[in-house]
Order: sequence, then C-alpha cells, then structure tokens
Amino acid sequence: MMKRWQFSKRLLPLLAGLVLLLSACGREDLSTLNPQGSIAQSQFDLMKLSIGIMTGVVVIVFGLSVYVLVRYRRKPGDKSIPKQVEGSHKLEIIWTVIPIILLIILAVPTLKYVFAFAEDYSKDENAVKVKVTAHQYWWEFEYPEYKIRTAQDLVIPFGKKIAVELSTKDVLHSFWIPSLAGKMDTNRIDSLDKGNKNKMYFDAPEENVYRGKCAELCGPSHAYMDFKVKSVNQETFNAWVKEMQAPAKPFTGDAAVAEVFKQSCLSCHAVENEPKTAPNLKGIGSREAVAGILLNRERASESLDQAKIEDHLRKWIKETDDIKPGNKMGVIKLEDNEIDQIVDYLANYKLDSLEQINNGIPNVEE
Amino acid sequence: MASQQSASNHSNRRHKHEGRQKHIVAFIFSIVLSLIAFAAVASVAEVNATFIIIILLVMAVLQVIIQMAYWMHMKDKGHLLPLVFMLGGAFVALTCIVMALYWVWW
Amino acid sequence: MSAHGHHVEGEWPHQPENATLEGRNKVLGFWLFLGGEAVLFGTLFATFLALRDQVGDGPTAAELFKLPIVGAATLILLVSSLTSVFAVQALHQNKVKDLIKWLIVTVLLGFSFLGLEIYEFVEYIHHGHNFTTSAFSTAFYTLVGFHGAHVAFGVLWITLLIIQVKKKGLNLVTAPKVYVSAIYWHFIDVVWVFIFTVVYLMGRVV
Amino acid sequence: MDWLTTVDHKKIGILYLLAGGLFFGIGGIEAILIRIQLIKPLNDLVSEQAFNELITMHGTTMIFLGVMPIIFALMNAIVPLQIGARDVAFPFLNSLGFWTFLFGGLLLNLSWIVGDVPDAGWTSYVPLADTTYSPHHGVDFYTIGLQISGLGTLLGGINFLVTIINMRAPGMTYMRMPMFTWAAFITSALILFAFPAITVGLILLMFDRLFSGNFFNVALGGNPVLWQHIFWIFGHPEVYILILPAFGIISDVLSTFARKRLFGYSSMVFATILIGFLGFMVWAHHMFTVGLGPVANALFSIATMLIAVPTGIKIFNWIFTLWGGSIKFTAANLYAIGFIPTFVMGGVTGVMLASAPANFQFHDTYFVVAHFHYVIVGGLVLGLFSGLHFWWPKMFGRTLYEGLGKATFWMFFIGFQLTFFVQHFLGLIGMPRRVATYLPNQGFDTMNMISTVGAIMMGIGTLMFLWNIFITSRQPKNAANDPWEDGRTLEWTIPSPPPEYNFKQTPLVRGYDAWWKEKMDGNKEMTPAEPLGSIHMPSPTILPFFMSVGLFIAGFGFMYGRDPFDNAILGFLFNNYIVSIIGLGITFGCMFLRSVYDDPGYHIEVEELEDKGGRA
Ligand code: HEA
Ligand code: HEA
Ligand SMILES: [Cu+2]
Repeated sequence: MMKRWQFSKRLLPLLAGLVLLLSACGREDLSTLNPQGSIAQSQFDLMKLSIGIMTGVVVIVFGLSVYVLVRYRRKPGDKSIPKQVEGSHKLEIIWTVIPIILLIILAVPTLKYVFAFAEDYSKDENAVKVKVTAHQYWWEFEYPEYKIRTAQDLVIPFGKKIAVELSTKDVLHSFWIPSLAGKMDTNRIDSLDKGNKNKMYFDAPEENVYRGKCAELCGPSHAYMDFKVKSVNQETFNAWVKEMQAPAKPFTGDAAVAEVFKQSCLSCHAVENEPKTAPNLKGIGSREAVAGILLNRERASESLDQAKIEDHLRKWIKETDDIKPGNKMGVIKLEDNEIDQIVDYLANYKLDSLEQINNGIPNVEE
Repeated sequence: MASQQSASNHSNRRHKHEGRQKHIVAFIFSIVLSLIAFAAVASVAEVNATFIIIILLVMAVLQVIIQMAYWMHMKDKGHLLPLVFMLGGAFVALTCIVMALYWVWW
Repeated sequence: MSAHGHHVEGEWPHQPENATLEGRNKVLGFWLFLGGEAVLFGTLFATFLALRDQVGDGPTAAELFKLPIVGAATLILLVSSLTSVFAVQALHQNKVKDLIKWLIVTVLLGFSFLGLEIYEFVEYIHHGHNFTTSAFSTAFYTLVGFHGAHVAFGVLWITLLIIQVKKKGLNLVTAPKVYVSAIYWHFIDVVWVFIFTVVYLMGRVV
Repeated sequence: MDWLTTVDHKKIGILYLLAGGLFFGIGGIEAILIRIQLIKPLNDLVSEQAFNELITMHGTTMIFLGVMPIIFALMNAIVPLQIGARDVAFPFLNSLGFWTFLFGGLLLNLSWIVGDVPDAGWTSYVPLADTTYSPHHGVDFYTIGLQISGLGTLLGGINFLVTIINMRAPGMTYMRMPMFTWAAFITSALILFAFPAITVGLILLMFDRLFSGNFFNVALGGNPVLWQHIFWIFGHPEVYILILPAFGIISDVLSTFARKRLFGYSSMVFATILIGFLGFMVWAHHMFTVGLGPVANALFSIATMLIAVPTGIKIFNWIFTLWGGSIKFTAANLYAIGFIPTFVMGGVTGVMLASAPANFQFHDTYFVVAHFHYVIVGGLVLGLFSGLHFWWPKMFGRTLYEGLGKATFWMFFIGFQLTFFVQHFLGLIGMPRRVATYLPNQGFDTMNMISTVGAIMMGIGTLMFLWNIFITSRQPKNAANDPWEDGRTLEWTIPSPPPEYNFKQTPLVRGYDAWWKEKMDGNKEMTPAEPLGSIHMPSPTILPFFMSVGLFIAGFGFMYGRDPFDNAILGFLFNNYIVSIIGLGITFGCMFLRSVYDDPGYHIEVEELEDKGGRA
C-alpha cells in the first residue's frame, strides 16, 4: 500500500507539469489549449481533468507492463512451467472499482457542463443575438435585433453573451471558434423554418480577433471555410451597428463600371442588409480576410495591410475557382479596368467604427 | 446434442395428437386481436388517440408473441438460441425506433 | 455428429428438420438470419416513424388508407400462416400429399396478398401518392414494399420447394428446407402485424 | 481454378488474406498520399476534390475491405481448428461470402478507374452525399459496393455463429473455448445485428440518389440527421467488430508466449459480451455536436464511458497473464505486447471524447483522428500482425523470419507513434480533420511533417512484412504441428498446414486449453472422440463466384440506369435496366441451381486418411 502511494506522489508533479505544458500550447486566437472565452475555459478545465485521469491510467498501465516485461522475461533455455493461475477475485474487484470511481470523477463535471452549455440565451435581453447561416463556403451573420447582415467577420461586443442560432443553406457545416467555444453543427431548415435548428452561446473576454473554422466536411473547399470573430468594446460595437444600418457607400468608379458592378456582382451579393445568395460586401475593406481565407494580416497585433487587401480581392475575382474550388461564384468575365475599379471600391469600403481594431491591438500575444 | 434431441421427442409425440387444435386456437386469437385493433381505430372519434395507440401496440405485441410461440415453435425445447438472437434483433430494432421517435427532430 | 444423424434408418424422425447436422445448421442459421432481418425491418420502421408526418403537399396517411383492403390483406396473410403451420405438421408426419396441398394453398394466398398490395399501390398512385411525392411516401413505399418483396420471394421459394418435394420426395435433405421456409413465412406474417398496426392503423389515428 | 471453386475454410481464409492484404495496401497508399499532401502548408500535390476522394476511399477501404477481411481470414483459418471441427457449418455460404465481399470491394474501387470517386467521407453524410452536392456516380459506388460486400460479411457472420454453436468437438463447452473463438463468436453476433442497419441506410441513400427518393431531401420533408443515426447505430458496433478479434488474438498469443493460462478467463468472456452489448447503446457519441439536446448528450456520454470498465478488465487480465509467466519475445509476442499500452492510449482518448462538453472541442479535429488510429492501427492492426506471425506456420506450413519480423515491428511501431502521437496536439491546437490543406503560421507545420515521416516508416514496415512473406515462401514447408512448442489450443495438435479434413479423428476435449492440458498430463496427442472412419466433404463449386459476379453486374447496371448514353445499344441496355436484370438473373439462376441440385459431396476413405496421415 505504502509503495503505491509513493508511486502516485511521484506522479503528481509529472501531471502538473503536463498540464502546464498544455496550457502554453498553440495560438491564443486558435488553440483550445489557450482558451479565451468562458465556455472554452470550462471546456479546457474539463479537458485538463480528463487528461489528468487518463495520464494516470496510462502511466499505471505502462508501469505495470514494463515491470512485468523486465521481471518475467524468459531466460534462454528455460524450460520451466510457470504456475497456471486462474485469476483472482480480489484483483478483479480492484480493477473494476477503481475505473468506475475515475469515471464518476469525470462524469460529474461532464453532466454539469452538458446542461450548462445547453442554456438558452436567445430570449435574454442582455445577450446579442446572431443568426448564423452557413453556405458552401462562407458564413452569413444576421443580427435580427438590428436588422443587419454581414459575412465572414462576426463582430461582437466582448463581455456579453452571444446567443447564436445555427442553420445551413446547403450541406452540413459546423461552427467552431476553438479559443472561444466548442463547435455546433449547422443543420438544414426547410422553407417553413422547420427543422433541426441549433442554438449555442459564447462570449469573449477582451478586444481581439479569433479564428473560426468549419468543422464538418462540406465539399472540396471545406479547408478554406474559415471566418473570424472580432470582439470589440460596446461603443465600437454600437458604432459598427449604426454604420451597418446606414445606406451603403455609393460605387466610386465611373458609371459604366458601376453598371457592370450592379449586373455582375450585386446580382448575388448585397451591399445593403438584404439576404442574398452570396456574402454581403458592406465594409469588406475592413475585413480580416478576403473570402475568409486570404488573410489581410497574420495577427491581430499587426494592422490590416491595404496592399494585401487589394491583391487578394483581385486574385479572388480572377481565380476564384483555384482559391475555393467548387464555390458558387465562378469566374466573372471582366475587363482589367473594370476589375481595377471594383477592387478599388471594395478595398476602400471601410467601416470607420472598426478602424481601431483594424490598426492592430498592441497587447495581443505574439 | 443427442440428449437434447431425445428430450424433445416426447413433447413431439404429444404434439402430434393435440397439434391442429392448438394452432387453430392461436389463429383465432390472432384474428380476435386484429379485430380489436381494427375496431379500436374505427372508434377513433370517441376516444383519445394515445390510448388507442397503446391498445394497438399491445394487440400487436400479444399477437406476435402468440405467433412466435406457437407457429414458429419458439416455446418448444431447443429454441433457446433462436430466442436469444431474436431478442437481440428486437433489442436493436427497438433502439432504432427510440432513436427515430426522440432524436431525429427537435 | 456424423452427417447421417442418429435416427433409425427407415423411420421418419419426429423432427426431420433436426435429424441431420446439416439440417440443424440450416435451421439455426436461418433463425440467426431472422434476427438480422428483425434489425433490417426495425431500421425501416424507425425510418418510417421518423418521416410519417412529413407529407408535404401529398396526401396524409389518414386521407389515404382504406382499412377494408388492409383488413383483407391481414386476413389472407394470417390464414396463409395457419396453412403453413399445417404444412409443417404434415412434414412432421411424413404426409407428402398433405404437405404439398398446404404449401400450394399457402402460395396461392401469398399471391393474392401480393395482388391486393399491387392493387392498393396503384390506387394510391392515382391519388397522387407516388414514391417521390414526399418523405412520407418514400418511406411508406420502401417499408411496405420491402415487406412485399419478402412475400414475393417467399412465394417463389415455396413454389420451388413444392417442385422439389414432388420430384425428390420428402427426405432429410428437403425437410429442413421446407421447415425453414415455413419459419420465414411466419416471420413475414409477424412483420405484417407490425405494418398494419404501425403504418395503417396508427396512420388512421394521428 | 481450384481457388475459384474452393469451399475449404482454410483456403477461403487464405483468399480473404490475399484480398484483404491487397485492399489494405491500396488503403495504405491512399493514406501515404494523404500524408504527403499534408506534409507542408498549402501543398498542392493533389487537388481538394482528389483529397476528399482519398480520405473517403482510405477510410472506407481500410475498414470494410482491408482489416475486416483480414480478421475474417484468421477467423476462417483458425476458428474451426480451435473448436475441433472438420469444417465450417456452411462451406458454400462461406465461399459465397468471400466472393460477394470481393466483388463488392472491386466495384467500390472500380470508381478510381471510372473516375467518379466517392468524396463525402467514409461516413457519407447527407446532404453532401446527395445528388445535388455530389452529382457524379462516386457515392453510388459507395452505396452499392458496400451493400454487396456487406452481404458477404453478413453471411460470414452467420456462418461463424452456427459453426461455433453447432460444430464444437465433444467436450468443447462454451467455457472451454479459446478466447479468439469467443471473440469471433461475439464479433459475428455484432455483425449480425449491425450490418442490416447499415444495409438499410445504404438502401435509403441509394433510393434517394438513383430513384429520387426523399429520405434525406429536406425540401420534401426528409431528414439528414436520420442518416447519421443509422450510420452510427451500425458504425459504433462496427468498431467493436474490429477490435474484439484483436482482443482474442492478443489473449491467445500472450498466454502462449508467457506459458501461462489466460488470467481471469471467465471475466474475459464476460467482458467481451458486455462490450458487445454496450456497443449498441453509445452510437450518438459521434453526434454530440449535432444538437440532440443535453439529455441525449448526457445519456450517451455516460453510456460510452462505461465501456472503459470491461475493456479495463481485459487490459489488466493481460498484464496479469504475463505476471509470473515466462515471457518469450517472439515477433508475434512483440506485436501483442506493443498492443497493450498503445491501445490503452487510444482507449483513454476515447473516454475523453465521450465527455460531451469537451467533445465539442475535440469533435472533427485531428484529436479524433489520433484516437481512432491508436485503437485501430495501434490496436487492431498490431493485433492482426501478431496473429499473422503467430498462425502463419499453421496456415502455410512455414514460419516467418523472426529477426526480420522483429525489425518490422520496430519500424512499424515507431512510425506509428510518430504519425499519430502528434496528431492529438494538432487537434487540440485547432486543426480540423478532413482538410485538404492548411494555412502556414498556425503552429501546424512541424507536427504535420513528423506525422508524414512516421507514415512513410509504416509504409516501409509494411513492405518489410511483404518481403518477409516473400522470402519465407521460398523455404520448405517444414513447420511442426506445434511450432512454438508452447501451443495451448487444438489447432496445434494437427499438421501445419492442416489436411483438408483438419482432424483425422475428432478430438475429445477434456478441459480449457485442451492441448496444453494433454501436454501437462504427459500425452503426445489428443484422445480421439470417434473411431477412424470415412469423412464426408462438400464438393467444390463455382456458383458462389458467379452469384457474386451477377451482383456486381446488377449493381453496375443500377448505377447507370438513368444516365444518358451516346451509344444507342448501351443506352438501351442500361436505361431499361437490362444489365441489372441480366446480373440478377445470373445470381438467382445460380441460387436456383444450388437449391435444385443437392451437393452429394464426396468421402475420404479410411485407407486414404491413413496414408495422408503422415503427410502435411
Ligand atoms: C477499433 C476501433 C475503435 C475502438 C475500439 C474505439 C473505442 C472507443 N471509442 Fe472510438 N472511434 C473509432 C474507433 C474506435 N473507437 C473511430 C473509427 C472513430 C471515428 C469515426 C469517424 O468519425 O470517422 C471513433 C470516434 C469516437 C468518438 C467520437 C469522436 C468524435 O467524432 O467527436 C468517441 C466519443 O465518445 C469515441 C469513444 C470511444 C470509447 C470511449 C472507446 C472505448 O471502447 C475505449 C475503451 C478502452 C479504454 C478506456 C482503455 C483501457 C481501459 C483501462 C486501462 C481502464 C481504466 C480506464 C479509465 C478509467 C478511463 N470514439
Ligand atoms: C482500418 C482502418 C484504418 C487504418 C488501418 C488506417 C491507417 C492509416 N491512416 Fe487512416 N483513416 C481511417 C481508417 C484507417 N486508417 C478512417 C476511417 C479515416 C477517416 C476517413 C474520413 O474522414 O472519412 C482515416 C483518416 C485518416 C487521416 C485523416 C484524413 C483527414 O481527416 O483529412 C489520416 C491522416 O493522417 C490517416 C492516416 C493513416 C495512416 C498514415 C495509416 C497507416 O497506418 C497506413 C499504413 C499502411 C501502409 C502505409 C500501407 C503501405 C502499402 C504498401 C507497402 C504497398 C503494398 C501494396 C499492395 C499490397 C498493393 N487516416
Ligand atoms: Cu463510437
């Protein structure tokens, strides 16, 4: 008995060290091991607990195995027959009961969080409601309270609960922001708004930009279906809402191209808040990425790179099928000067409210 | 195997004599149970639907038990393994049905 | 455990289907197969139950189903199950003529069941209830159709057995086959009990 | 020709091994391609579409066509011997099962040649697998190929169940059966109950795709979640179908090479049954993020965790089998010993995944990929290698080279750990699975590279194994009856390879570890349970082969039934389903023949037995 305790005592610092190692892992805007939001934090706590238990189990099994293998190896020429043991009830009970106890230790917080995470904030006045609609291969974010709609960059006020309602327009996708909250599938809702609609909630603690991903195979461009969560302070958020509600910025190029833009682009995209089959373009010049995947900056500590924005827009218009194979846009036939003017308009369609966060957050981890 | 065989011989000999009536009784039971079920549905206007469904299911299960026991010889000796495997199948089937009723739509 | 079993040569065993190892294997194997079939139909029932209210623009179960036809089909199948029991009794008593007689009756009843089902389906199609009308219709035709296909297979199979028994007589090779086909036939009947309950009667209730 | 018509379970076992090995190789090559594509960020070795095809075919091929047939190979070759039977219960069905599996598998892989490859993942979730989003024939190859091969698996399962129930030698009670036979028994029962469910699922998907059904068509009331349920109601039992035989192999190998009776035999049996049973009640742990609600998630979390208990019982019983034993480190035993810690690592990550709230983070990431490759490759595949080394002499009469076998083990094992250990961390730091590539600067690069290097080492390991087979096959067939000298069970009492009738005289079993008991009692051979007599054998037949060809043709015909054809004759044949009708005609015609012409079989007479007796 004494010996076993000694053994576990030596184990404890090992476990502690492991947990420490884990918590330093990965990008803070991406890793589940570097949780930022409260949900991700609880999930991380649960993970730490389970990793602790499992490491214990593994160490015990390894330890026993190594001991047995070293101690009972057959010497060359050994013809002796070991004692044929049938089994041992005492041991059987030990290795039935101990795992059960370990499982109970894991099951209790599991149950607690299962119900905690299922709480419904969609009626809570203090929560910001967002309807997330997934498309092959982009994300639509509608704020029903404010009657606005955006795409790819989910703008939220930090410190508040964000109550999300999820669905998809085509195949299944899954909405995942690793450093803020675990994922939830987007299911199909039929034309009568009937179907398996999912709800979840999360929050972010501070100003930052988090990486979100699609976590359900959804076709060839599944790997490129990234999005970003921009968490800003309440004033910025309010300003942003105002800006989004205001009429769109008029096209800046010449009239002929304006017509082309209207015919070729706005047939699917919107610059106002109406629902369309393609991502809303309002304020696209201040988004984190073009098409969700062509990043305009690597980290939130840098500022958005205007050259990159223009470059990415141009690339996207010209090579959309290479960048996201299978996407619904397809290559649009445009003259070079038309592309120039459209890129110019879009790249400079900025939202002033987001200027500060777009210029880089100084204290974000490198 | 052999002992099992001869054990069932006895019951079989009796089987021969009482045989037919027993099956006809099972048949009549089946008919009556079906009739009750059909009648229950015909009376749907008057009674509460859940109640009727329960009646329907009870009738179906009873009928199936009777048919399995008599017509499929389940109640005879040497049918332990068939019973175990049929119950296994029924268990998985029931699992599927529970799934369909509770976890497909929400 | 030899192939010839242990019955005295010339005497007809009480359970001819179990008299040889091959026979015992066949009967047991068939039971196991039916265990699998139970899962097969269970999954189909589950699918049907999940989709039964999803009628879209098509007719609902309550509008569609006519109980007299279903009642008649039920009666036919129940009687055929009884005649198939009689066939097995004849088998146990080594009465070849009776056996063939009852098998023929069973097959004829099976055919009439199928006829009724086809008539029913045609009727529904006239009411705009096609395979592709709604999730309900697809699930309905799949479940009931699967059962129908089992009946059709059973009918063909038993017909083949009748021919075999006529040609080769009743012996320890043919006996297990006949016995197993009877078990199959009862199983189809049992599935039908659930179909008329769950699909038709419950369809009329809600 | 002999091989096409054989109904001998030992030869069918070898056929399963060949076919399974071929598909394992194909699946492995697909794995290597996946890994090379992922070796660095934004790699473009293969297109995104091709990548999805690779993962789909890798998962499907490995599970259904690679490892399951190898399991069936060992079960065919060994189970009848372990229970002292002359043959399986249904030699004809056994052969039919093999050929339907093979032609189903060929149909599935024909997709590579046709160019329409399944691309919706091995789970084939709708609507992605619908005709709207996967309009080419890829998924049709999946639904129809798997239906045909699944039929073969189901037949095999029933066959083993009846064999084990009805064909045991006198004295071989259930509680004296070797663990591998027990595992085969429970695995077969799981097959019996799980495969019909996936068959229905595949039929529904096929109806939707080929005949415009609405099961999963949301616009007309269908429900995609239904598919997920049906898939996983099959899918979870399937993973125990895979692992239980490995448990059986490990039990037999460890006790043999520790020269010790399996510790806690009856609790091992009990645990196997319990795992099989619980396996049907946990499927929704693959669906925690689907949105079933907190009650379902809670129930399935707890149910899933419970499986750790019976599995733990097994693990500790193995360790205590070794405890106090006299352990010999043969290649077979190395694989078995390597299995224990590796499988436990995979198992405990399974329990982590079972915690629904944490699963929201793990799900669909490389953490899951790491989990299941630890249990499948680190568990099952190591188990299969162990079993193959162990029973190779029994199957082929030649012993694989020990030295090369051990080197192979180390190559494969180290490669395995490199490949999959880092994947846990990849998942945790945010890498989703099934991504064709990834952006740089996310901290994924180094670990992906390590993973790819490991995969290549596994590939080299597999090649070394093939080389071992090759050079061994050029040696004389001289394996002794009991080549390991510590054999415990009945298969080691007969020549290697066994004669077609296995046992000249059915042995009388007097206890658990029947052969070991006789050895300990000083006997040189088993006591026969019957006098020497002529042996009845089933005749070879080509019908199963043609029945399967018929299904293959029919399936192919259905797939193209609604396609436009340029060629008028082809169009006529396919669009009127004449091809399918011909195929089904062949199958049913063969069934008819089989039913009408009874197989009289043939007898091996006593004189013949006596002069065959000495020869292998
Ligand atoms: C051979 C195959 C195999 C085996 C044996 C297992 C075994 C287990 N699996 Fe795994 N699993 C897969 C193959 C397998 N799995 C596959 C292929 C997938 C992914 C499919 C896909 O999405 O493509 C998957 C996915 C998967 C998921 C879903 C993940 C997700 O997609 O989000 C979950 C969740 O609960 C899970 C759990 C488990 C558990 C609890 C076990 C248990 O049976 C493990 C039990 C074993 C142990 C626990 C170790 C030994 C025990 C002890 C030493 C006792 C003490 C232990 C404790 C107290 C913890 N598995
Ligand atoms: C039995 C099951 C099984 C086995 C054995 C394996 C074995 C391997 N798997 Fe696989 N895997 C799955 C089942 C399996 N896998 C499943 C179900 C999925 C999920 C699919 C999905 O998402 O839908 C998956 C997914 C999967 C992924 C994730 C893909 C993704 O999500 O994007 C990866 C990536 O590393 C991977 C790698 C490997 C590797 C390196 C091996 C190695 O162990 C392979 C080692 C073998 C070899 C390298 C063979 C070498 C070949 C030769 C030497 C040639 C011989 C030639 C002939 C005989 C013809 N697998
Ligand atoms: Cu599982």
